[in-house]
Amino acid sequence: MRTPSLAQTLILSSLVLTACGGGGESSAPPPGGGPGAGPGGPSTEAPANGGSGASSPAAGPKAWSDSAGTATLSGSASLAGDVPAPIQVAMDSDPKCVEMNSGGATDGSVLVDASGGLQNVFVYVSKGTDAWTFTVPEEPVILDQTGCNYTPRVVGMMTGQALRVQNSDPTVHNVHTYPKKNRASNVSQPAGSKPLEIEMKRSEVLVAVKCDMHSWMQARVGIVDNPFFAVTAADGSFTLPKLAAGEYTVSAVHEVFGKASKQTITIGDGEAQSISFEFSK
Amino acid sequence: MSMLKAILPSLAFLRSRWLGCPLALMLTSTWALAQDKRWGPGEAASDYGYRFHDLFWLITILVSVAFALVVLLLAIPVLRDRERPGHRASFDHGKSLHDKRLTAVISIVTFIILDAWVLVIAMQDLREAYWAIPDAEDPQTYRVEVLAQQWAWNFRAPGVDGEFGTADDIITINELVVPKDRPVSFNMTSKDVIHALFLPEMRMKRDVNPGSINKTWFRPITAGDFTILCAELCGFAHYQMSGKLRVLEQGLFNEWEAEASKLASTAFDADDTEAQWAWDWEE
Amino acid sequence: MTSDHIHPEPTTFLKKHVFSVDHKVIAKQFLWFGLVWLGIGGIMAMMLRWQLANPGVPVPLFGKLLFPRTSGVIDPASYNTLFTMHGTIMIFLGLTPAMIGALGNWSIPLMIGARDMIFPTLNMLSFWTMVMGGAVGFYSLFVPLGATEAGWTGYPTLSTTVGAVGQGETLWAIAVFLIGASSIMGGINYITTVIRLRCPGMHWMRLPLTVWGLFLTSILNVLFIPVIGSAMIILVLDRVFGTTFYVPASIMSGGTGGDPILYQHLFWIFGHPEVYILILPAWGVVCDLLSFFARKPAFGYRASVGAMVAVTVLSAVVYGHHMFTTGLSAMLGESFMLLTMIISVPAEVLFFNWLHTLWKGNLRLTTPMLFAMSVIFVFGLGGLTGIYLATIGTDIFLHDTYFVVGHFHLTMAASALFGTFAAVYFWFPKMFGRMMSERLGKLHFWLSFVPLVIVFCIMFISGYAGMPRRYYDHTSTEYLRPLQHLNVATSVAAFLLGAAQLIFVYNFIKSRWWGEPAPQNPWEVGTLDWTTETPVPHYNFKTIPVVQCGPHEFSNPVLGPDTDWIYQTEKLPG
Amino acid sequence: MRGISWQGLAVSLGALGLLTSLQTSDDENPHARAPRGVSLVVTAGSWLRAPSADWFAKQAKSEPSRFTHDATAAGGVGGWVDSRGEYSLSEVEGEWAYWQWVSPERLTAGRRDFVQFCSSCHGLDGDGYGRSAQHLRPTPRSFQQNKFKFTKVIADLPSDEALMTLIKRGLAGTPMLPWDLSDVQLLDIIQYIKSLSPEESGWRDVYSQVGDPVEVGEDPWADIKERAIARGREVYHGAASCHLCHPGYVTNEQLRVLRKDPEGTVYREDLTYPALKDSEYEVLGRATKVMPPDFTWHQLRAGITTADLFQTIASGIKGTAMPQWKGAIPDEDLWALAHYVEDLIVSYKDQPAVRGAFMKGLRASGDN
Repeated sequence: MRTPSLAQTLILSSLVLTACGGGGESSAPPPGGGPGAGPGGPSTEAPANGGSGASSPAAGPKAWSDSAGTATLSGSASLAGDVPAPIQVAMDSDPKCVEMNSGGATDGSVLVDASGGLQNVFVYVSKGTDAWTFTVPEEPVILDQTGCNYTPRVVGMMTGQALRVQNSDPTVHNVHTYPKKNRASNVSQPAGSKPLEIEMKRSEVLVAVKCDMHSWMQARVGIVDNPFFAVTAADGSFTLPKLAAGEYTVSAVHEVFGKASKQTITIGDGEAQSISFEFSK
Repeated sequence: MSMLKAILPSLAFLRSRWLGCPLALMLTSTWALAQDKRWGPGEAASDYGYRFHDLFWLITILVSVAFALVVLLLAIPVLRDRERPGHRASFDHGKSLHDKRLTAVISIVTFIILDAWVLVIAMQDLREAYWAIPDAEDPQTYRVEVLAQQWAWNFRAPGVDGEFGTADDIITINELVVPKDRPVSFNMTSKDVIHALFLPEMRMKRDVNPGSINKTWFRPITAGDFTILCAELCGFAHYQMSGKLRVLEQGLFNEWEAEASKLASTAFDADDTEAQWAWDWEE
Repeated sequence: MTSDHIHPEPTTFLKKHVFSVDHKVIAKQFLWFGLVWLGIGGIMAMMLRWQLANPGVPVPLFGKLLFPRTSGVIDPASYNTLFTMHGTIMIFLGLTPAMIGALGNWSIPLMIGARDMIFPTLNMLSFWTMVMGGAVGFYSLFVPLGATEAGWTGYPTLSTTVGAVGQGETLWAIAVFLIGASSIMGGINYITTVIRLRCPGMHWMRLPLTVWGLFLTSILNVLFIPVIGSAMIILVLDRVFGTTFYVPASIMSGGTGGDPILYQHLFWIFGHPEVYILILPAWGVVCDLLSFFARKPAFGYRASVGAMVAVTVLSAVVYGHHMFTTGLSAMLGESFMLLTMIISVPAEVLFFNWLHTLWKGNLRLTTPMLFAMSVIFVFGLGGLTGIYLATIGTDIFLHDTYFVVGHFHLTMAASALFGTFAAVYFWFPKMFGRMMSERLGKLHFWLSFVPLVIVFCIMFISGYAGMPRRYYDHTSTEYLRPLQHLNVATSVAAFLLGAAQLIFVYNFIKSRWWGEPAPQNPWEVGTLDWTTETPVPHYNFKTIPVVQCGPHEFSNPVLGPDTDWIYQTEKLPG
Repeated sequence: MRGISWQGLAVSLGALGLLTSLQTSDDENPHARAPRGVSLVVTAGSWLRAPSADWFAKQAKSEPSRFTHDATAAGGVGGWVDSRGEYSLSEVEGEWAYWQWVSPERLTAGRRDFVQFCSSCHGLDGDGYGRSAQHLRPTPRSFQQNKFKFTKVIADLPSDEALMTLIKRGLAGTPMLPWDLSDVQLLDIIQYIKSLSPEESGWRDVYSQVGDPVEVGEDPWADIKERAIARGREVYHGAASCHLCHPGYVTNEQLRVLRKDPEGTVYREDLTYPALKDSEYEVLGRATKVMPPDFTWHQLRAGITTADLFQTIASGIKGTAMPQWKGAIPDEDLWALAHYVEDLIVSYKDQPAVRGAFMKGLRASGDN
């Protein structure tokens, strides 16, 4: 280490001098110093609701009460064509996962039963609920990571509801959401961590949740503005109980096959109807 | 008035620190920055680098002699033939045959000594070294594709399979690793503006033009870390377009290449066609 | 054409001093214009040197005024603008008007015994076109999205919208085009005037060499400025109308494309002769002044003329040496190397003649003489270092380093500038009717000459050490950091050089209005310009003179012991 | 003769005026760009039209959510959301959203500087695909995507200061250089960049949060570096399992010990190499992949001091597989990881011989 020369001392001092001389770079406060946005500024707008059309009619929506829901819509989703063979998943990157799936693991994205019923289709009412406002359930929707897989693979929740992701595995995961309209997040969750709460403030159907450490791990979350959604069971069936009488557009989405064609139904009080969605490869 | 206000701070500077400050600043700040001063380009690290050195100093000697003569011939009249009472210039239009011959002879002799000599050596250098671009087919030749951009050097080497446009191509930015004692051959082009690949320690420089492929080469003979600079104005961050050239001993290089190739194929995304930019090497 | 039809002298201020068609007024206009721009370009150079010596330190005194957004620091874009405009201004707006515009307009009609230029209106138009070019160039500094920053060479694709989105670059091209148009107008005028308006007896071999230099320069101007004009037009087309002459297909996502190298060819076909455009008048002046102040005939007049003609011819075929690293084919490269070397032969002839002119002379070391002799020194230094750059073997390393900067500043900038100074000091008494201070003139000379040589010689060292030019900050690269001391030394010398010019400014302005009144022929020189009264009357010569002898009949024994010179209008005794 | 010359003068002046007027028209949106593949003819015109304050005023009227209109402000027209602005305005869902008024002059200046300095890579409209961005991996940031890798903040968006620090430091090993621009210029550019956010995203999303860089605080291992490195190695291969994506710098044998796995456990193939990962960063609508760095080989982008590494690990790298670790594991373990990674870099990076021997040692041992 040399001792600082006179020259270096001079530089230092000159730098300080110049630094002092170079002030005044901060942005000027707005004239008047007060709030800057006026009418028409986005601040005064209500947070916009994307997608499924929640804009209010002139009459104004009324609060939903469960007693109004007397109709039931049920149905099924199916996949046309052959039943695809299950794809084996190699989990060798993490021996803990191998251990938990000693029987071998298959990719869970396409699950079709013998009769063609397609599991894990997210079915929801995409139009027709404008007349009501719904209270967001306070209890969160649970997405568990167990056996190096998400359980359930597809979940639905209401806009503003919390998604609680928990790690029941003895290994580390990271919870990486891939929303388009909401805030993305990617947080790691080592074994034994406390659950994560993820919020989605805008409706968005099928947000992917992935674990980058275990590339096969995927889940989907459907976020809608109303409580009328369901995920098809192993045989492809679903039920939307407690619908009020009215006309609805019902949509169905699958993580691999995308959207099935929408269906519009008219249902009366106490009625039970059935519709079916067909997906193709 | 506003003009005056704008000027006033500058004037305050003048009052407070007067002349001493800028001068002191100028003299000191950067002297100290340059801790180890350099007066030349340093040792040449390529096999043809010595040619620059030899030719440069040959020209320097010739030019120094010539210039010394000019100064001498300028100084003698100034000292000897100044105007003074009773002194008169000699009357000479230089029209005589003798003068004409003298002019011709001196010019031609100067040309031969100063220029022709250098010219002959330079042509030799060009043919033997600078423009003797090695055969790309030769397995000894280490080939590198250069894709210059504002403001970075993208390098692509073929990797262990020796073929461009494959998964194991070694792609680096601002960093080039080459083997010692093997000719390194460049095919270069640019994405946007003209750049020039300048390897000062290798005494190598060649423009990198958009729209056409330029070739050049060198053979490193010293292992170590060297400099890559841009020598053609390429925009306002031109001065920052530098990189590192690393020359490795042959054995170490082979290891490095294998590892780099393996890492490259790990990082290769076959679907991402936009990321692939290799081209055919034409002779 | 030597008609005696003379318009009456204009009386209004506008006609007399602004839109005058009198070559003398236009010469003065060009001189003031050129000197102001030389000043602006010089200040830009000082700022460049400041930044290089103190990267990132605010420019003192006026920095905050010029660069308010960076509180006085020159940012990289401004730095590029500065060196681009420094080059453009010094060449096109400083030396061209001061050397060719002012000197040519002043000396050609007076030295050949004419009453005015042959196309006086064209002459005026030439000046005002240049003013317009200057105005456009100056305006380009203030346009949105930035002034030009592609270097004075303006290589595409950096100068197309690919590299420079701002309007500054377009305006720069237009400015260069306008200045070029001005030079062509001047050139046509000079050529025709020299051919048609020589007074009786002034045959070609009796022309002062200054006129020869200006004549040959004008030929180059007329031949090669159109080339850069077209290059600029194409550039503007590419920039504004979306053509792709200079933009290769590969960088514009399809379509048919052009080639940026095309521009380099066009530019240097002009660019290399431009060097000689600037230097030929200086050579002419040096040839004459050496003879005038050595009181000795210019040695080898015919050889000098021949050499200048040879340079004029050869200058057109050596331009390739600017493109050795561009990717020229080996055959072209070697040819250009050879041709470039050959152009040194006429230069050697000139050197030989100059030195021989001084030999056994009777030297009057006046300020113009000192500047003329310094041209031999700086051009010698610059010309000889040209060998390094003409030789591809060394050029590969030295290309685009400070070596080149030092070289071309010595050859075309310093030589032409010192030639201009020599001319200004020499003709000032005739031009303004007053003498310039010799004492200040000599001070100015020594304080310019020594720092100038130091500045550019250090650049040779920097270049040899591998310092690339047009770098905003050499300390940002490890390899170049140890060269910073050279930058500092260069800058110190450059500031001295800059400061020395204040002496000239003071001397010029003081002498212009308060100087000692000049006699008709203070230098005792025989060319026609000194035969008229001081100040030169309207239409120069009451009667067209008749030339009886050459311009350099100094110390001719037939003149007798009492005098060593004779007017060109006089007949040599015996 | 004189008359003709005057006419010539007039014509040239007129032509000059025409040329300049062609360039200074502000009527059209300077962001308008022809679709890729169309020749330069269409694009050149719009490139040259620089926006003025007037242009922004017009934009503010047509795109009210991008630029707020404030009649009380002197300029009449101003900026957009910046949640860190000092001038608070509205309360949305219990969270304060802030608005900062930015004058059109600053926006104009910012845009000029953006076009001049940034657009060659980031594109004229900030889509991250300028001319020089072709074939470039990793891709330059798209300001329409509003994800930033190395700003070292936990929240969605970096503060002005964080962005400024990043731009000034540059990203090592990429064409993102350390820019020598003044604070004023950088702040103006940053304000302009914010305005490039699509509606309801990035800075124009009321739900977005702007955070400061992760606080560095005190290094708990400052005096016991050796222990920090040992602990870091444990965490790296154990609790954090960094080796799932980054290379493991141990043999299988050592890994078993570190992870307390039973004898015979098999780990991923190529344990000593990184594994390619998906990212959210798109080029021309297609997501690219990102390679987690091998610390002994690749150049790290955002600094290699312990503090830098701590910040990067804690905040994660947005848009990539690297998650946020802050909160997931204790801070002292984060510090230990930083020390360990720093040690890897110092010991092996840029030393091919040493690194080669080290890696060979790992791979040669037994059952790898």
